Amino acid sequence: MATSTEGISKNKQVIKLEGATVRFAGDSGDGMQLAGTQLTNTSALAGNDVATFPDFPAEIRAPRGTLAGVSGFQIHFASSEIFTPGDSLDALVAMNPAALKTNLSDLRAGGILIVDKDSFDKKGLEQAGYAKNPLDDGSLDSYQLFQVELTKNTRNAVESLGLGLKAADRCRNFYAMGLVFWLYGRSLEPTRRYVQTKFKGEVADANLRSLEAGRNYGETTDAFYSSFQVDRAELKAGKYRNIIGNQALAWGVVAAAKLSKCELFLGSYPITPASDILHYLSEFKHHGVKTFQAEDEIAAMTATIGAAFGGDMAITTSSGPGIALKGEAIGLGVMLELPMLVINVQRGGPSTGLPTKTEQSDLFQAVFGRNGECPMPVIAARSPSDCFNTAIEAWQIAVRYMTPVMLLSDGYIANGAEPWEIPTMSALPDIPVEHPGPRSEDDPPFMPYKRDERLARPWALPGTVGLTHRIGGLEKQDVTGNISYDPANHQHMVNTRAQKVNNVANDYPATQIEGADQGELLVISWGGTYGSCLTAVRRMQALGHSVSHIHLRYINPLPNDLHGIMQRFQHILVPELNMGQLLTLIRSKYVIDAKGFNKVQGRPFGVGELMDKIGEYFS
Amino acid sequence: MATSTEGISKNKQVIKLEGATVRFAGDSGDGMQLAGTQLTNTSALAGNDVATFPDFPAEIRAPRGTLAGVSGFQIHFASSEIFTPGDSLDALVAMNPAALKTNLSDLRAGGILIVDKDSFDKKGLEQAGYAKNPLDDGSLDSYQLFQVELTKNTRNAVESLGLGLKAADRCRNFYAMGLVFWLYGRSLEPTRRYVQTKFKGEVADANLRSLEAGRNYGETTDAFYSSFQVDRAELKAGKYRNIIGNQALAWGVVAAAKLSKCELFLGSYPITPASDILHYLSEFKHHGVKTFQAEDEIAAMTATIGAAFGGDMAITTSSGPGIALKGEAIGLGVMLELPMLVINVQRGGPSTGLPTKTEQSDLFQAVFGRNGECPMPVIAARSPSDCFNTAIEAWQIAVRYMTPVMLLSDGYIANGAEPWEIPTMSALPDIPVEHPGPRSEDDPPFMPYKRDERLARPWALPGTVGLTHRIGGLEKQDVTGNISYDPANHQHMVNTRAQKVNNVANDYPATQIEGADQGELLVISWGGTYGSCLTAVRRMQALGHSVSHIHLRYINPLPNDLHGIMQRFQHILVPELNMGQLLTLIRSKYVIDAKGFNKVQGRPFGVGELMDKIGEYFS
Amino acid sequence: MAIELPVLKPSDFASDQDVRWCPGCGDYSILAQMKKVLPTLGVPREKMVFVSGIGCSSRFPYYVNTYGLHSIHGRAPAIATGLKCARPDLMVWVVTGDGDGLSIGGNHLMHCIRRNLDINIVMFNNRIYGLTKGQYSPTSPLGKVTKSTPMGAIDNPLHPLSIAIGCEATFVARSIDTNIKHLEMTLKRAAEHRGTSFVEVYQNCNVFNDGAFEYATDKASKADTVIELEHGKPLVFGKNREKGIRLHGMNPEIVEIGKGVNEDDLLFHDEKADEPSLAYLLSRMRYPEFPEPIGVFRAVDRPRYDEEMVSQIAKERQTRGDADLDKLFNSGETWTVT
Amino acid sequence: MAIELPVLKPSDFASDQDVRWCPGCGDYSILAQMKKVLPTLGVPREKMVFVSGIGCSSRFPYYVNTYGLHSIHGRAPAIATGLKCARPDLMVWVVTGDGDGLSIGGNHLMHCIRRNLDINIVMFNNRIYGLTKGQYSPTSPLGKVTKSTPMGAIDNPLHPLSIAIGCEATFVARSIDTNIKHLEMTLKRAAEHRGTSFVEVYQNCNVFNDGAFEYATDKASKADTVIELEHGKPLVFGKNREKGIRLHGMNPEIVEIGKGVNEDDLLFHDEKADEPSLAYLLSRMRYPEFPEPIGVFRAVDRPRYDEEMVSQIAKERQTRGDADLDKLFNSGETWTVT
Ligand SMILES: Cc1ncc(C[n+]2csc(CCOP(=O)(O)OP(=O)(O)O)c2C)c(N)n1
Ligand SMILES: Cc1ncc(C[n+]2csc(CCOP(=O)(O)OP(=O)(O)O)c2C)c(N)n1
Ligand code: SF4
Ligand code: SF4
Ligand SMILES: [Mg+2]
Ligand SMILES: [Mg+2]
Repeated sequence: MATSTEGISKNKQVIKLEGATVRFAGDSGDGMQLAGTQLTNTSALAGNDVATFPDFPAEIRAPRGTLAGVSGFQIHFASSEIFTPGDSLDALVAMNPAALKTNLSDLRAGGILIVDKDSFDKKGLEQAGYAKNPLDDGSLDSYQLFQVELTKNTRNAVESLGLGLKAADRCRNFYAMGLVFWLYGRSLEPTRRYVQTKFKGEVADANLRSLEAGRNYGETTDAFYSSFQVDRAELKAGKYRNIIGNQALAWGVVAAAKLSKCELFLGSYPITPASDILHYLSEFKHHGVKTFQAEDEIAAMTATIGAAFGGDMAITTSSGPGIALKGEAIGLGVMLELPMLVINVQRGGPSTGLPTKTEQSDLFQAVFGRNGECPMPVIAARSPSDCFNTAIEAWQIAVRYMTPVMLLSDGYIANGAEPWEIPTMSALPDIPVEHPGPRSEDDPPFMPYKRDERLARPWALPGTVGLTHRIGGLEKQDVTGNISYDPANHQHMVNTRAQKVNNVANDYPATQIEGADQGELLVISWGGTYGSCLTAVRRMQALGHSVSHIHLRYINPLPNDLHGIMQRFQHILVPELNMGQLLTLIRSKYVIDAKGFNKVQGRPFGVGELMDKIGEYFS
Repeated sequence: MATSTEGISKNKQVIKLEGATVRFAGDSGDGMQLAGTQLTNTSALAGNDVATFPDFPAEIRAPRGTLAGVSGFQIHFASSEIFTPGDSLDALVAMNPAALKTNLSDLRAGGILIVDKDSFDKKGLEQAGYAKNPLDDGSLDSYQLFQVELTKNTRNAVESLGLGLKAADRCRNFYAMGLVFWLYGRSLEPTRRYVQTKFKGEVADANLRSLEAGRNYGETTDAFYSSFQVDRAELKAGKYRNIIGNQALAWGVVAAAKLSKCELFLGSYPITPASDILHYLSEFKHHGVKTFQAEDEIAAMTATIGAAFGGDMAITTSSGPGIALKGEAIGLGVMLELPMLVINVQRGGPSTGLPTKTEQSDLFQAVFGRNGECPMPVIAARSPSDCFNTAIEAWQIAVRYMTPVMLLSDGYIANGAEPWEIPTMSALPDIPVEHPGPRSEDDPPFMPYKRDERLARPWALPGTVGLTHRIGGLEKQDVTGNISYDPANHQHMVNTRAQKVNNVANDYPATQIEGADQGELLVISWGGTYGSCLTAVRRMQALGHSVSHIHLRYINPLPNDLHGIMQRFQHILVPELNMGQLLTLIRSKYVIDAKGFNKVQGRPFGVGELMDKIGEYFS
Repeated sequence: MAIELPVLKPSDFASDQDVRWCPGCGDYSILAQMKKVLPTLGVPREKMVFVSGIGCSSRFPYYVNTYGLHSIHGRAPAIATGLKCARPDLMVWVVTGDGDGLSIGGNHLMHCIRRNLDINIVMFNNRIYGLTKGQYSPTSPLGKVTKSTPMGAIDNPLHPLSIAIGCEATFVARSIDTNIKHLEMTLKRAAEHRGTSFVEVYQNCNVFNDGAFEYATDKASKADTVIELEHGKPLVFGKNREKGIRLHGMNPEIVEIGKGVNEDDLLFHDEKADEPSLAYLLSRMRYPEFPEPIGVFRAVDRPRYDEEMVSQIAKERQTRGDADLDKLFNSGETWTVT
Repeated sequence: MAIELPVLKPSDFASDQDVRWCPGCGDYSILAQMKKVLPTLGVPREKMVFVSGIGCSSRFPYYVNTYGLHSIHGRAPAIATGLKCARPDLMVWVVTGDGDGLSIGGNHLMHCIRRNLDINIVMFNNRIYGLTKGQYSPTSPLGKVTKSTPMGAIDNPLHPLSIAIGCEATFVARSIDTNIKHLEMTLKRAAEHRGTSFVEVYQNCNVFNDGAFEYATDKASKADTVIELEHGKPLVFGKNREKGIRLHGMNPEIVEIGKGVNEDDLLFHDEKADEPSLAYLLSRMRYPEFPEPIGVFRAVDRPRYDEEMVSQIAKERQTRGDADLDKLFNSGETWTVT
């Protein structure tokens, strides 16, 4: 990492930090996602642990400069292991008044606030709904405010290239990056490489010049009297890269297909925030991946069922409203007992709700959202990189138990990024898949619903001689799979399907307890709240409190050892980004008075608010 | 009831009974439903309390004489108040070998078994899968077997009318009715009236002759040495009629529309066992009822939303798979906060399942089956006649709280019949509905999400001057209803929607406890298991056991007094025709170790099996 | 009978919500023309309802100061059906996109059209999914490279007007976002039609599918690539109206007028033809082989579901008399317990 | 290459399940003709899959000794799409009803047809919902009295072939349950077509809609009410082939052959026409105004979605080379912690 200190000021004071949380905020057209991604990669390459949280405006592109159009990207980098993109900001870059207005409340007192002074003109202020200019009225006194003539400086930097003003202004994000890179002693090199591969000609030049101009501004002006340094983190040895949640999910399913020697079929209909999985997989034709953009979610789901019947690793991806539409067909999948994955990247609900915001409120729908007694395994990813393993594990369950599996992610995981220790395919365990072979007339007739010791039925593929059989959504006779209206058989089949799903828990590894395995308080998290819960519990442990943490990857069935663990604690707290859905499962199954800590505000938990909540048990 | 003793034998011994359970069983083409209905009406007219249970074959019409084609109709009539169609049969009429085979196990030892001897020929036996003729092999020795040449006798009875054999054989059910009517001392008069209004010419004659021939056969042949008499029941004074569940539901919604001065709109797509509601309502054009047979369930649901926006009493009817399809749109209904009813006549699941059988397994779907935090009131009818009141009450809730309401019925209730005390429209309380009036430019602007004390928003109708407003499925700003992505607002709206639904419980009457209000065991039922649970508990009380019963009409929210009641009992038992769905709600909400008694066999609970289960607590 | 209506201006139809489409989006023009048409219809503002699904186009209702319902993806025609049955007195508009209307909502569209309720459906066809940021749609051409088709689309595109005609449409028209006079006229004709009007509007999504209709909007080329249909008139086009369409058996062909061909030899448009075969044939004429027709393809009078529903109810009320529930409850066999 | 196939008989395609349609149902005949056709296709039994939705017709797969999937209402075309993408080597049949295919499943049908996967769709049109015991369907005529329309249906019926043609179908045909030779031939042609074949079969539901097609099956009348399409041949019908169809502008008209009209003046059928306008026009000919055409309306060769999918994958494999996941994982910026 020869370049890792390049750009660190030689003239000014350098302050060492444990970590920092920085947010770029500006108009959707201002390239804030790009700026954030570059800082993320650069920090990761510098050896920090990183975690990010992009925050898009609602789906529609609002007029420039309005509050509705603000886009943000938050990054947390540190010299120790971290699990969240940070609660409050150490530094905020606001490219216009609207960005200032919508983001300021997250900046900690005394934090660094960099604004583009040029954008605080009459129109900009009006659009943001500022009656007075906040740069002048003293309302920002509790922050370290840096008013940079960012637009003017950028224009100056690229002037000689003869670009139009519009094109020049499109480099403002690089200027801002340069400045922030200087501030945190970051190398420009990775971004330079990026610019050279992604842009051409004078646009590339302009971006590079702006980047350097921003860096130089920090270095030379008097405004900034110090910069910061965040040392490399002590991470597990290995080769790393950054990975985004949806990307990890896409890569995970491709890997699972290879490990199981299946072809991958994706039936999907675009929906925020799941669409990117479709986009990634559409690029993987050379991996033999078949992507089918269906006419709607019902077609996506039923095409998935068709592909599963044909023998593919068939998956479907969607978000809450789309999963609602798939409910009837998922029931068919359960009845057919074919392996497939249903991936729900959750977003804010109900109905269309808050499409670009995160929430964990589709757990009920995952577990209960179908007609009849219709159980299926449900598994949830906990972080962007974890999506990779979760995808593989979900497919393992699906083929081992011949069942659709619901995999839950959420908008926060889907768009967030973090370092990922790059695995080697050959080191990943194979996923064994068996298909019954051909039969002759002399063999006993094929029984499509004859089960193995796990209660899984055979996955017989069309095309196999001697296995012709017919399946469907009507209740089936045990063993033969023929239609049956027999009362006792129905009871037996309902029990069997339930037992089969319950058997999945027999394969789980022991639940890991973070902290003592008994004590005052047990915090139980699931899905994307893993990082903040873990961090909060560790901090409270550091403060000497008797609190432990477990994270549930498996929502249905719940782990066999869960009850025992819970019984060793006085209190159980289940924080969720919903109004208490996992909580309901736990309370009903174990008749245990667990309590919820619930929030539905389109954002992840802050570590601070969790610590406050945990603190209540110790006050 | 001058005719009520007509037909009672003068020559033979008459045995008095408390009640009897009789089942007609035959091929779907044999007219068993008609026979059952006639016996029901006649018994009701004779002053008995009655309850019925028709049991159709699966949707498809199977070849004549096969097991799959057997259709049955069970009726229980008694001289005391009854709540179920009876567990085991006192008498079974089997029109062919297939009917015998599929129904015999329900006949109690010593019970009366009437068979059409003529149908036990080689073909008939083969189709039913009998290797030997059960009439000859002694396998029926434990029953009172009456082998009647029913086909031959019927043909003889109508011979002089010159009908073809086919037409003659179509009268066999009337012959069987005549015989059964004689057996239980029933008047032929109501059936005669029925024949005269429904049939014409020689068909009417043939039916009447067969009916009488059957009666005469019982009266004159030696085979039957006694007949039975079931006296009038002590029912509440009033005017009664028989009513079928789906019919009561249809009438109930028409009444609710009148009581609320709304026009009724039904958006529906046919599905067993809900279709009949559509059929009934389609006949009610003179009541101003608009029925829309949509292209699918999603269109049915969304058309319902459109009609609700327009100001109609808008309802939709379906069964499990159809309700699954409606999930996304129901979520929109919740977000729009418009009143409407979603009626689910439950059937056996999952997937297509057992379409003609009954089950209570859509409770989870009703309460949890949507994306996001999406609460709605859920109310369940308990018996055929109760559907009438439940429909009215559901609509009261919907308009009082401006919310979609889910009404649960099931296949057992839908097709069953029982006496109904005929209400007078003028005696039913009005359902007040208010729509905000026109506004002028000078009035303050209309706020579509400003709430009243119950948290209901105004139901503003298009066409009203000054109220133009726009609503949708995105999260809405409090009060104004504009789109809002504000975190705190989302939390507030989620809380508010939840609180609003919880407020519904404030209107509930106190939960009625059948038996002591404290004790050993509390049995909690909901929906169609009301009758068998009540009966079983009463019998166990009569045996001196400390058991009480409550029936939950309101599934969401649960009644406020439920917790208090449960706490006064040692044990809680929740029998359900599912694997423990209400049980899950109760256990999670109250952290109380209630136990389930669960069955999914396409049929209602027998009183006997419930008594056995209850007995376990006292042994 | 003559209700005095206040005279309204287009601006009276602007709602108080900020319009949030991308600058340069074709949707702005459609909104503007709609606001011009609405005041001319003689229908009070509060009697109008705009219903939409989900998509950029489906934000439309927020921007019109009438009643509005921004519903869920693809379901607007079904919602409109329920609304129109409940309230035949309202003027109901449906705004949809090529994805909303033809992908997830194809079935509702089809059934709404065949039922011929008196509803006006306007489909903004930008041949892309705008709101979800650029996946191909059912109207995207073969080979179209998008986020979900990096090697090009392999689904044959659907032609909205062919489908509408395939399912018994009584009013079918096409216009173009930037052809503002024509668009205004077309929307007005749609509004005036009694029955379901289906209007396809070519709409530029300058962010995800810029220039999809450039051939039809470009000043230099549009005289050759677009042909305006007029009832009873021959099909003539070209800068100097020097070209025409002639029928050769069942196939249209381009001819030059003058060279032995005069206008009488051309295909004459008949929007009122009993059978829709001509309209169907016109819907098949596509760039670059043919100029693409705009205007009203078909406008015929057929029974309307909503009116038929009203009339069945009226008739039944007349024949079966008073709807007395007490009578109903007491009908058939009853008995009294004393 | 030449695999020796055992010679199969129709009875080899009978499954072990009892056939459970009503006695006299038209479905029996369709099943019988299908069992005749299947052994002639040169496809091994285990390579065939029948997919259906829900309805009487949709029970079909149970009765054929191939692979089968009796799915949920309306979704068979989408299931078949997934199956065919996964397994282009299989011969996939879809059996559907007028309700299953055109009501709840209309959208999937439409999109399956436009994608032109190599799938054969057979729609049993009995103009009623059979399985749910007699509600009207999208093909029931106006005024039809059923359980859900006691005063008669008020929805304009859909015409399955017009819709299929409206959404870019490459193979469209019609036959009749009782016309067994014709039905057999039609099913065979459908099986042989590469691309989505859509076949409408008039099917009598003798329980809930008996006689719906009597005009077309009655020995006395059928020569006048049905016209058999043959590629390249003029449209002739009548007991003595004495009548024909001529085109008058865009309108078909019935003419008597001989009286100044000879066969050359008639409309000649062209199932291979590039544009489907003729097929559309033929789909509009309806009893009683016209004899109703049966046979193949359209059969053209167009790219197939399943094949295109395979070829994009092959091409991408060739250009982008080995699909090495390790290489992918290690692409872009990486760093090593030691
Ligand atoms: C049930 C459901 N599925 C998917 C989506 C995501 N979605 C929203 S709009 C849209 C497509 C929009 O395309 P189009 O109708 O052409 O509208 P445009 O944005 O192009 O105007 C999609 C896929 C959704 N909101 N709901
Ligand atoms: C989701 C869903 N909705 C409704 C039904 C009920 N249903 C089953 S078949 C059918 C219609 C059958 O009509 P058609 O497709 O014409 O088949 P036919 O029985 O006439 O052959 C309906 C409405 C269902 N099974 N599933
Ligand atoms: S994405 Fe396209 S369609 Fe949507 S608002 Fe922007 S330009 Fe218009
Ligand atoms: S109901 Fe009609 S379509 Fe169904 S099996 Fe019987 S005759 Fe055939
Ligand atoms: Mg679009
Ligand atoms: Mg049908």
